Amino acid sequence: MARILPLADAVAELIHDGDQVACEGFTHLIPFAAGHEIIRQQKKKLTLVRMTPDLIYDQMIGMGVADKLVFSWGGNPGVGSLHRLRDAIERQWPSSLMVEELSHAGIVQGYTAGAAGLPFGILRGFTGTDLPKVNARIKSITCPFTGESLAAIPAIRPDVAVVHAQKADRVGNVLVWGIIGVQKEAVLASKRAIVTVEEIVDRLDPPPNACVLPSWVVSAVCLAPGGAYPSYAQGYYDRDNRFYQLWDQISRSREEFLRWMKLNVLAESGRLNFMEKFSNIGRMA
Amino acid sequence: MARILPLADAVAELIHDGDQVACEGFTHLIPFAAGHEIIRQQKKKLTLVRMTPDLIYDQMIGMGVADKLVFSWGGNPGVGSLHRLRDAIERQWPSSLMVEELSHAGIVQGYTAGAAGLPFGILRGFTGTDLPKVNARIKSITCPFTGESLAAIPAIRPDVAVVHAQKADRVGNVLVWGIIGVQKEAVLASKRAIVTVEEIVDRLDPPPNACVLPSWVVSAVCLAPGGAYPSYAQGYYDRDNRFYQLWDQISRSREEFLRWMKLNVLAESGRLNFMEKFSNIGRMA
Amino acid sequence: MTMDYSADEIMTVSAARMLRNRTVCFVGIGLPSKAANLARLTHAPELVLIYESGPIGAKPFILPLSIGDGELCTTADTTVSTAEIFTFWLQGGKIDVGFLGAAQIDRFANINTTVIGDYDRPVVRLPGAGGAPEIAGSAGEVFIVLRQTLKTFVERLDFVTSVGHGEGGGYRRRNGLTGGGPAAVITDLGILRPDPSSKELTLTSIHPGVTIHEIRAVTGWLLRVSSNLEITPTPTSEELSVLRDLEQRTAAAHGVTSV
Amino acid sequence: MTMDYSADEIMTVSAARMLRNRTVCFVGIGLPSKAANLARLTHAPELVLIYESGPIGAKPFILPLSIGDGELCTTADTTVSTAEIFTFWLQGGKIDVGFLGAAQIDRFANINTTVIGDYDRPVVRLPGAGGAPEIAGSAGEVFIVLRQTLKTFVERLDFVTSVGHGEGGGYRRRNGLTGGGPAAVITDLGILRPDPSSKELTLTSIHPGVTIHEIRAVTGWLLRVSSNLEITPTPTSEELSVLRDLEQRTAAAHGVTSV
Repeated sequence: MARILPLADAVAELIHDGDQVACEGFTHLIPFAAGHEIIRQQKKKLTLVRMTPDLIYDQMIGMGVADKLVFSWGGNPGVGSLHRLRDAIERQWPSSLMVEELSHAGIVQGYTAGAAGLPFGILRGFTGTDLPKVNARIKSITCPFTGESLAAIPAIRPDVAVVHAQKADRVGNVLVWGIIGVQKEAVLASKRAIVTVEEIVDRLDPPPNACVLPSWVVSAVCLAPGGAYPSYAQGYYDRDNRFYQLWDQISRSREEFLRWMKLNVLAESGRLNFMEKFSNIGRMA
Repeated sequence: MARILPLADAVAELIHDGDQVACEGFTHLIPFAAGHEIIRQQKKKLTLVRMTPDLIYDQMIGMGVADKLVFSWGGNPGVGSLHRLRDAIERQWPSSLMVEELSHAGIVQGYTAGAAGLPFGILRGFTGTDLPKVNARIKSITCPFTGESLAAIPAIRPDVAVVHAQKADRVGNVLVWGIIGVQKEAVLASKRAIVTVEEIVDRLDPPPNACVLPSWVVSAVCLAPGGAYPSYAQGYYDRDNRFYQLWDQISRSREEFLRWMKLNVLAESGRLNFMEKFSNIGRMA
Repeated sequence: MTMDYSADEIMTVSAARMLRNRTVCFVGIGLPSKAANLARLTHAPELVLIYESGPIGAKPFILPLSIGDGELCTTADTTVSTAEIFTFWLQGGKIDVGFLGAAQIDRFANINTTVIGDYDRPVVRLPGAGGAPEIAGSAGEVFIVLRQTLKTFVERLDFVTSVGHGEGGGYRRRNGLTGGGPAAVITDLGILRPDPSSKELTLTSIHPGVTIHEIRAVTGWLLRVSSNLEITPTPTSEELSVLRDLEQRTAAAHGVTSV
Repeated sequence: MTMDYSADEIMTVSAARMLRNRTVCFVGIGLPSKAANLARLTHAPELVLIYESGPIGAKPFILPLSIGDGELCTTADTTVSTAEIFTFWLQGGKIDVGFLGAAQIDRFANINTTVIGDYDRPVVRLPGAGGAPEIAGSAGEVFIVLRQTLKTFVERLDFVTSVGHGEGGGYRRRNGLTGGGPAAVITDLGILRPDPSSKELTLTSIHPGVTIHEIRAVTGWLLRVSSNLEITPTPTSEELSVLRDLEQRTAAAHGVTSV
């Protein structure tokens, strides 16, 4: 059963240096608060897994918590590059970053196989592309019925999944809704799971067939209102598209990046001050 | 895009003699009205597919529409045997019935592979059981990463899926909720799909992340209030557990079975009279 | 105070007692469902019940007649597709306990629910596998509940539908079965557990008033008896009254006595 | 009445015109999303838009900045998991049209969105594959929209992220790719379509005021020109005003001009 823990305690206890960590969220519900806590605690040598590494992974990589990235699309959605990710890959700053690259459908199969207790997943994919040349973990397999060749991807089984959700009840059952991405697959594929939530309520009252993570597949539920900001939480606050554009400027130079991180993430109350600049979050934080 | 059609027209146009037909429904939302229409139209040589063949398949088999059954559990849930199914297998009445047998997890993989455009699905299953001895379509496959042996099942791709749902809108989008079984997988795996519904409404207004079948994956939507009876439709009427028990008596003898079918299925207004005996349906029909 | 009880009642109560609180139990319909709900209504209020039709965390007030009654869905924490139940929850290793019935069982707790007689010309065609093979394969441990007779406890199964301990000790590990396999078989006469090394079912507890001779007379092989044979504690009056209330509510709702 | 328009505008309008009403379109973010929504707001009101984040049947009133803006979910017929999008909807063969952008494209409409330069020591690390390889593999047909320059239309890709027509005619069938592959590439200068047999991209339509010489000057190989070369019809005033309204609404919402 999930324990209701302060976020700092959950990160300290459940994420260890060297772990494979999947902070998932497909544009929606990106676990920024948890990512900032990982940075503050100066975790090291993490393998970060995610379909769509975006600003929070850019920040984590720039602050040196990761030595490997497993991903399928790394950019600032609708804006452009992730400059810290590029700096790590192109110029090894702050250190070199190993990259293991798939497509979205490939990562989907990796998580799904992990969640389903299978050693691998199969898909129609990668034929004619250069991805198998740079990722030895893309293999092929022959259908025993038709003789067709398909791609095979090994299961992804992170040590820890980190996701954000709208709400949990007091025993730790979690309700996620809206664009749910691959969060459920990532949580079920992982050995441990940290879920930050906008609020903890007496009763979840989910709609029929909702995406619910039962308490007993979650390690820790952490109250973190505004925890997805500057991403969004459907029903709570909108995506701060302006900040995503602003990040393009902040992250272009190493100095400006470090300055911003010190002020808004490392400093006592940094994240709170960051969020309070924005009225739609300020009301909830 | 789905056409809104009378059930008799949809069955006449979309189901052909010799087709592979999957009338799905896991206890809930069993498409009895559609099954009765298939019997009335005296379809022949169908291959019937279903995880849990129950009373409607017992009736269809007893009336001679099928020459093959693909299934994983064939019984009267909570009551006992399907006597017409047993009579077909044990004593070839009304004719012989080929049987292709899997487990629930095996059929799940067959439908899922069919829906996912894959030639086969994989699962941990059948090790040490006699099922592969009697079903040559259960094969094994070796994981290219770990060397583990897993079971492989060919995709199931029915000609027609037949399901019942709570409601559709006027362009044919369908909302299913409650115990949703494998209906979505069966519809997406099939070449054509007939969906009977309790009601057709102006707006579906589904809850977030609901199980919706978009109009463009459905061939025909047919208004059939009470169409799942004596199974149930969550939010509309309960399962008639008494009828399931009564069926055990009706179906034990061939004569009593045929008498009941003539009166309640083949006769003009047979099904309507059958449903009207039961007040909770009578109000809606 | 002790109350009179039937052989079926001590079987159901003994099966219910196997289930620890806060475990996750994949429940077959019939006897397993009755025992699991009795456990939930007595010593294991936080027992998580999963039914193959899709409900996770079902808390039925009356016993379902089918594996997919509406009562299971409306009382569940959520309801997922049957496909997801088998892939993510069962095969994914999230199930602590699988709870099964059987038509035939052998000395290694392998199970037949497919046919009596020859497969191609069966004497009795049984319902078939359903979810049982993969529950038996993947659940952390498995409990089996059935009445003990010469028809059910057989020297040789007519068909192996679901594997228990296969051919004996080490079989599951050698064959890559991820779950632990059968941990106990609870009958109307006693409780059998696999020997730790040979995995052969051994009588470890006998219900009060039953003799070893009686049990051996309805077992199709020479049943081993534990040197530490216990006598099954009698059902408490609380267990019996909760069970009977549950059965009465169910009968009133379905118009029949429950299975 | 004709209105002035920009090269980007005729590109977007021409791309939008490719989409027939009542087809199902898997939409990439950026230019493809803009063109697909323009189509939906003009000649193809029943166009079904699917975004890889999960929304099916999205009808955004403003253009999403990201592939998972809330606007996509709240206006959709339903929203499924990203896993389901790729397995049941894309790989399952339910998508009529895939709509992609690109950083580099070659004469057979193969695409690079991974790196400029060497993979291990890239000059520019691009975002990567995302959903593109399987959209290019499985969609019924594929449209690609990008600005035409010497940097984008190259003789040889630095990296093949997504396959168009591979090495030419027959490649897709030989290699078991289920979808039809690229049917058109729409740029700010013209429209290129694969030759029916060789599959080499051929200029089939040129935008008004653009010369063949100009197009060849920004194409990294000797571009073939159709013997039936057409001149792209100019954007209508309705198309332009709907497009500009959409861009203005979007800019007001995001605080920027759209991509």
